[in-house]
Amino acid sequence: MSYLHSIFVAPFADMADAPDFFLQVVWEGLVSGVLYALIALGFVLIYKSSRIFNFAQGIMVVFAALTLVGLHENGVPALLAVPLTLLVMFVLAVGIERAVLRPLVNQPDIILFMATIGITLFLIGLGETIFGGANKVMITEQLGIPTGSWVVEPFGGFVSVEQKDVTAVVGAVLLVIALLVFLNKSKMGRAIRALGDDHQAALSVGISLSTIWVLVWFISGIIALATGIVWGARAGVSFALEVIALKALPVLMLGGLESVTGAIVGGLAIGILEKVFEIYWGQPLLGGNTEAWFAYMLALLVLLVRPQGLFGEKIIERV
Amino acid sequence: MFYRIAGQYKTSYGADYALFPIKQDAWLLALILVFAFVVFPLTASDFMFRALLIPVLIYALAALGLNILTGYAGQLSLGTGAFMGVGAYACYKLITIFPEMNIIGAIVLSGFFSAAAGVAFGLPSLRIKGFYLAIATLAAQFFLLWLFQKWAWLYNYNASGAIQVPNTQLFGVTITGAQAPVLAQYFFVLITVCILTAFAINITRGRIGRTWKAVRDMDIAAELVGINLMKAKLSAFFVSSYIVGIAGALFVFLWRGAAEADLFDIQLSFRVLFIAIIGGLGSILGNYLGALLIVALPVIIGTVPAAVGLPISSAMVEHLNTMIIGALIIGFLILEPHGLARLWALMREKLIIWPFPH
Amino acid sequence: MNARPDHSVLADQEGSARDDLLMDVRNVSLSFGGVKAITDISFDVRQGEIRAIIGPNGAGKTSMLNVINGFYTPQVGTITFRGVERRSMKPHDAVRQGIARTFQNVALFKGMSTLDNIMAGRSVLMKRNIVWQMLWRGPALREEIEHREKVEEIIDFLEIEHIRRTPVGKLPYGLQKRVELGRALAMEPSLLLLDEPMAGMNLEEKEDMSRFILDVNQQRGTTIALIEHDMGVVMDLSDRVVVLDYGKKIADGPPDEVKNSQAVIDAYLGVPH
Amino acid sequence: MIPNPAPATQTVEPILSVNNIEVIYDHVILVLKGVSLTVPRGGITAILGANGAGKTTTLKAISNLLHAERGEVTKGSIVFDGEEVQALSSNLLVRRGCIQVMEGRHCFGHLSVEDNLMTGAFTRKDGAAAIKADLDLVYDYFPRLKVRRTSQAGYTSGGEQQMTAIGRALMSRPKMILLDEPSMGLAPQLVEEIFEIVKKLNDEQGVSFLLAEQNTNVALRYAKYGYILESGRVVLDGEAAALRENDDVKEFYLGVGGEGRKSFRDVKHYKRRKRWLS
Amino acid sequence: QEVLKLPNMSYRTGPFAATGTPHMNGQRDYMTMLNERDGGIGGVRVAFDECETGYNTEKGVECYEKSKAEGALVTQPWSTGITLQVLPRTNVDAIPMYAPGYGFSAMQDGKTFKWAFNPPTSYWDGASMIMNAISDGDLANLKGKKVAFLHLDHPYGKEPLPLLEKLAADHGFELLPIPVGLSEMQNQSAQWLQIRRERPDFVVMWGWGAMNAGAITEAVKTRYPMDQFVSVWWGAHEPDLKLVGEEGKGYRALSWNFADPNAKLMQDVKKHVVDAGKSQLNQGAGEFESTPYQRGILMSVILAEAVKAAQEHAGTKMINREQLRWGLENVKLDEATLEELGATGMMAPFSMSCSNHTGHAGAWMVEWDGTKFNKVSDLLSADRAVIDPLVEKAAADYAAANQPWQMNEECTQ
Ligand SMILES: Nc1ncnc2c1ncn2[C@@H]1O[C@H](COP(=O)(O)OP(=O)(O)OP(=O)(O)O)[C@@H](O)[C@H]1O
Ligand SMILES: Nc1ncnc2c1ncn2[C@@H]1O[C@H](COP(=O)(O)OP(=O)(O)OP(=O)(O)O)[C@@H](O)[C@H]1O
Ligand SMILES: [Mg+2]
Ligand SMILES: [Mg+2]
Repeated sequence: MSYLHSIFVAPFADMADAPDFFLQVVWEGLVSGVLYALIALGFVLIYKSSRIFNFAQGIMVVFAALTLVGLHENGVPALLAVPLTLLVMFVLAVGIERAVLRPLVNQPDIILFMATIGITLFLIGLGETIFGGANKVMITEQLGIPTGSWVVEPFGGFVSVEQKDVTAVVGAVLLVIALLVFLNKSKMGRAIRALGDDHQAALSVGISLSTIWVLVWFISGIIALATGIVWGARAGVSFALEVIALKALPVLMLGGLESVTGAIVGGLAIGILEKVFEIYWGQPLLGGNTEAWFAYMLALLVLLVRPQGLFGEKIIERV
Repeated sequence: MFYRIAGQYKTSYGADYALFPIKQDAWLLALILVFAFVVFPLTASDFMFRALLIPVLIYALAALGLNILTGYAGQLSLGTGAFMGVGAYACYKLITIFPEMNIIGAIVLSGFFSAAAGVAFGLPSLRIKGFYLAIATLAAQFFLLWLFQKWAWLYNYNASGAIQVPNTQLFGVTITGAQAPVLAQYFFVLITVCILTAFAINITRGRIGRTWKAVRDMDIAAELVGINLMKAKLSAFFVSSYIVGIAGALFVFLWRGAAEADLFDIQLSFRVLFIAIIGGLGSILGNYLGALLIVALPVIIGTVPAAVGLPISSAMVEHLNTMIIGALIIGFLILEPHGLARLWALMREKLIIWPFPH
Repeated sequence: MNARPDHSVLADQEGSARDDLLMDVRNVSLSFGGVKAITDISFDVRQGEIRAIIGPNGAGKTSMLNVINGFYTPQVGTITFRGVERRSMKPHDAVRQGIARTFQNVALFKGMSTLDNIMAGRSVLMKRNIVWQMLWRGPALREEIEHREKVEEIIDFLEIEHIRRTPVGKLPYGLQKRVELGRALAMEPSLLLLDEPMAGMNLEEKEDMSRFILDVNQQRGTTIALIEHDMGVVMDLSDRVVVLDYGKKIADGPPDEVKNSQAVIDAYLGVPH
Repeated sequence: MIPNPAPATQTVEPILSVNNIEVIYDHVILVLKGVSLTVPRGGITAILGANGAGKTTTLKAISNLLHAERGEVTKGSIVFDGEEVQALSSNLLVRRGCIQVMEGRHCFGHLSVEDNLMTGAFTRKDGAAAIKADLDLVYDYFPRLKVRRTSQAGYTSGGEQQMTAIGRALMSRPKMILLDEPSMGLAPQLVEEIFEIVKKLNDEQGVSFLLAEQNTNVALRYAKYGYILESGRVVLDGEAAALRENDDVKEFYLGVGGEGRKSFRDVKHYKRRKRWLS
Repeated sequence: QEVLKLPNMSYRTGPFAATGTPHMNGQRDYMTMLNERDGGIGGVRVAFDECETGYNTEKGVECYEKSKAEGALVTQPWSTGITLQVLPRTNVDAIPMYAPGYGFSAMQDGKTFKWAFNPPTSYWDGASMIMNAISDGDLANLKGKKVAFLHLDHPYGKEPLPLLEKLAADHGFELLPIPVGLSEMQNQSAQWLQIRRERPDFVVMWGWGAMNAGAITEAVKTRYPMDQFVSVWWGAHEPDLKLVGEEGKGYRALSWNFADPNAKLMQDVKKHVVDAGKSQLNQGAGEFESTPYQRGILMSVILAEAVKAAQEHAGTKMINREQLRWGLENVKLDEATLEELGATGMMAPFSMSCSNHTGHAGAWMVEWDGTKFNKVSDLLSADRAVIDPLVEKAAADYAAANQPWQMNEECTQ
């Protein structure tokens, strides 16, 4: 009985008790959610265009952030380092297309998935060789990102909101809008979707795989850099960041692998829910750290109801 | 020239089911077994056993388990590490609760625990497909790992949260724990792996194996030819997780000697997946080749710079190693997406028709 | 062993219950969202006959087969098979009851050899449990060999000995269709549904296929429902033809009758054949 | 119905010539063993042959799609419109005006029928209006597609998918179309219609065609020239009219023996050696 | 040519490289310095090979086997996880295991753990000193208070729990363990939200790698009072604090060493190694002056002293494993030796014996003033009366679980 009480009543009482704290929890969740969504966006773009489940998205985030900071450490002014990093990401996209995707065209999904894990390892090795394994500090101020924090004081408590988090949220929104426009306005958008369905047929109608893939991977690279800046500003830049990428997986599944909307909704939902669950149920009842699995279980439950995720394309089953 | 198949006839279907329709293959296997059972034990050093042979065998076994699920039944799993963990913790609990229990019994039983976990997390596969299914296995991976950490009963409330393998004996020889001679451990692992491999070969070439492959290739069609998808998928999860669980028990008991929960993290799952894919999905042989490549190669590469006297720091070796492994994975996938086993099969085919090119 | 039904006599008893009725489709309707694939269709299949289903593309022929073997559940209507009436069932139950089929877009198990594909068709008939399978001794091996013999008969019958061990994904289309037929036959069905078995075949292969179909029908007494666009084949092989057009039935009867029906010519044939 | 046979004199350089190519899959499986053929500018040429003869492989070699299947051309050359095909990517090839309709439909399952058609116009640069006009033209050819315009291609019927695939190729305004089994799975009246479209495009716009077809009857009625492929080799070629009169072709491909068309019920189980093999 | 093989397991890659690397640089540089300045120890050069583990126990086992095969005199596992992993093996293989400042606290019991050493202080010592410090020397002051224990969810982080639990039970304060998983090290918002809700009177941190930086930034963000935030020695890592600068003022860490770049020892290292370009340290980042780097130097100092002692005792320059074990048991780093080494004030003097494999040197509280750490306490010492019985029990349990276990029967102290 008391157990039921602690599951169904106490958490809500807690929320009502300290609404400022609740708001803080939601805000924290929202900010992580934005980051999950950003990583997931990179995934979605690549998945849409090639059915490649790009495991390397996480490491691309680290790589982009490290390049940026690394360049700056070597005396490149911050505002020049950004375009230079983008150039590096472009070269990376071209390289990946040439060396990995082109030879593996039309292979089964799992092979391509594996290849992206290969890319991940390669980039980790490369990144560590070049930049070393140490933690680095994101050049937040140099990039003109405000670092202070605002404290709002509702309900007699306080909610502290970091300005860089706000910047992150705003930046993410802009990025997403740009992406949606790109995908829906252009014939590229259609070609990207076609490519995902059938490589060979896409080739046969003259869609240039290389161009699209380079483009898509480059855009993912841009998203990776944005993510890297935002996340790096929160937690420093190091290879430990790579594990965050795993969080993007449930986000994707929840939202649907090929849906931009899904990535955003999924990201925010998971970010907020896992935080709320952890604070109000996980810590008091389950010994904490439930964030390690909550997102996956949530996604699993949703998939049981909708096997293609909330916004994913229905899996075609016809004979 | 060595692969002449002319003159080898079969006169019954039974003979056609022989494992090696071509004699040369049987000889090759015999040769390998002689190496495994006689030559290595006579020549290899402790380091060879502990850093190469035993882990290669155990990883190959884990990959074999995964391969049944992913390669034969077509269900992608990213939770192998956690299922290995279930096997290991189950074995640990069995041994500590029933200290009298024979280690073989404990290992055999522990497989059932991971098989049960596998089936539980396999249930969603009836509805969820492809990469989406990966989420179910990821959920298993992270949830179980969390459980290994939080459920102190699992590690007997040990302060450090780690499990420590006790010394156990089999026929008067210490077989697990720090006291165990490495040769005994090697043989134990080798024999277990051989037996399970034989079982796996038999299952995969019979009716059950066929239903798995049918589900993998086209599950709708499989259903329409009368295969019960639920049975097929769940049996694949069962058998696969069973083998994976045993591999996990061996992993900790016959090799590592101690383990904390993080050992069974997603990296382990990925490593096993690498082995299965690089070796060749849907092949038994591939697991061994893959394990050699993924487990042994880094060890060997790691010793090269020192051996040739290159003044590279250990960290740099490690970085380069990571890079090389990444590049190798991509390289092998490009060379032969179906894995080393297929590469070998093609070579063999060429040998058979040698010296003609086609 | 099985005399061809004399359809000139049977034709006029259309619709009435007969004791050699194998399957009776009653008022079936099926739609997907807004698309009405099948609208209120009734027809029957008699024991031992070859029943053709024809109609323009998108008429709902394949959907009809999907309804029959339980892959789709119709919104309205029932199907009575061997006297048992039902609306929905699991496809693998359909197999158990003796309905096997081939597919319009070849649905073979691409990574498996011809032999394995056909053996997979016998999965329902095999029983040995996993322990025996694991040991590959005694009952499991005996069972395997027993079924293998049956399968080899089918392979001989379809003249595909030479591709026994080839992964079917690598076979040319025509052979794939043959293997698919083999897989369906391996289920030992009493009703065989064939969805465009001769699409993409040249004349010689069509002749072979016709022969196989007739042999199956005559020697094994298997009832066959057949979708085909080659009118030559349909006219020559079938006992009765049902014609669908955009989900509606527009004709049903013996081939000669159907062939000359104006509605059929307009909707399907274009010119009299 | 039967098109008037075109005059056989072609002095102009052919639009496509395939010279003695060999194709190997997976590094070991030799499939084409020296195939040569030409398609004259504005011609309709048919490749006939049994299953597995290598028709599809030939077409894929021409449109450079083999590497996606781990196949490669190891010998010989293919020249399209004066350019080595091997040097062009498949996307450049489409830009040059050579497009393939693949065997087995290969529609983009998740795209709507109309989006499928629009992907065909991917390489075009002549503006939305021209593309729209062509779209209407395709709908004119295949009214059924207009009805199913918004459905996901993956859910349409086999024939509808076939129409989509052909329509998609037309959308690129090609100079040359490689058609792989266009009639497969189509209702009889539609088969005629498709070949009529072929003829019309050929007559009116001078589009050249290379078609691999099992329906020999129709193919030889519309084609001007034909090649017969058996096990990766060209065993017979000639003017379509002449081929129609060839005894073996008659017997094996057209199904008319001495006494006219024989019934499928009466075919016997025996194999006669084809004369060209002896 | 004969060398003393004293390899180290290192991790200059992975999420723990940030704190690992400076320590390992220090260890390496001291050995290099000995080679450069003195031609090794007792005239025999030291081979200080590193084997990269990435803090991964699996790699650790491989490294252990490799160094064992190569004839290493000692194994330095550099992770509590790896320590636990190889501990039973070293006992069978008869290889001294040297885990300075980390490892399994019960290793202090030299009778049970004949081959394992964790000088100069153990985690339980550390925990005890921290609790003494925050209670101003009297644990009774903590009664009714709440102490959050923010730790890495790993054998290392869990190590002090038994002692803390005992102290909590004995002295009536509430202990709130807050684990941080490996994947959450950089994003501890959940943990710090919990801290904000629970309002503990103190937060004691047992972190490593990227976790420390994450915790410190979160603490600032949550506006947790810095003077109630205390870390074990691994949290005395300047770069982590530089992230927050002034806002980290008041943060304290217990450290068994104190950085003194001007000490003679450090100047020797600078002269022979750093300035000679033989070091891997990052001079630009001020690593030379940092606490972790100098701690690394001291780790090697202790080992080198053990080798020296062994050489003298055995009368041979080329000692073996058993002799090194004796040397470790007889390390005597008194004030005089420290003076002689030029390390006065850099660490507290201590000595080991066959029954005491930890030495229990004291430690100091150091406090961040916005730019650097300052010593803010006298030399602290642990409460042996509480720790020793716990050690005894843990050691006995360990031996029992690992039957048959080789005890050091000769040690009669
Ligand atoms: N990817 C592949 N790998 C290996 N062999 C292949 C592959 N694709 C085709 N083949 C083989 O090449 C030969 C020719 O095949 P192709 O598809 O070109 O024949 P086709 O004449 O088009 O036949 P169909 O009329 O059935 O379409 C066949 O024997 C086939 O088995
Ligand atoms: N699962 C489905 N979802 C949506 N629409 C469907 C589905 N299955 C079939 N349809 C639609 O139903 C109609 C009938 O399809 P069906 O496949 O039965 O045609 P068919 O008669 O077999 O044609 P064809 O000769 O071209 O194969 C088509 O318009 C098709 O698009
Ligand atoms: Mg159909
Ligand atoms: Mg073909």
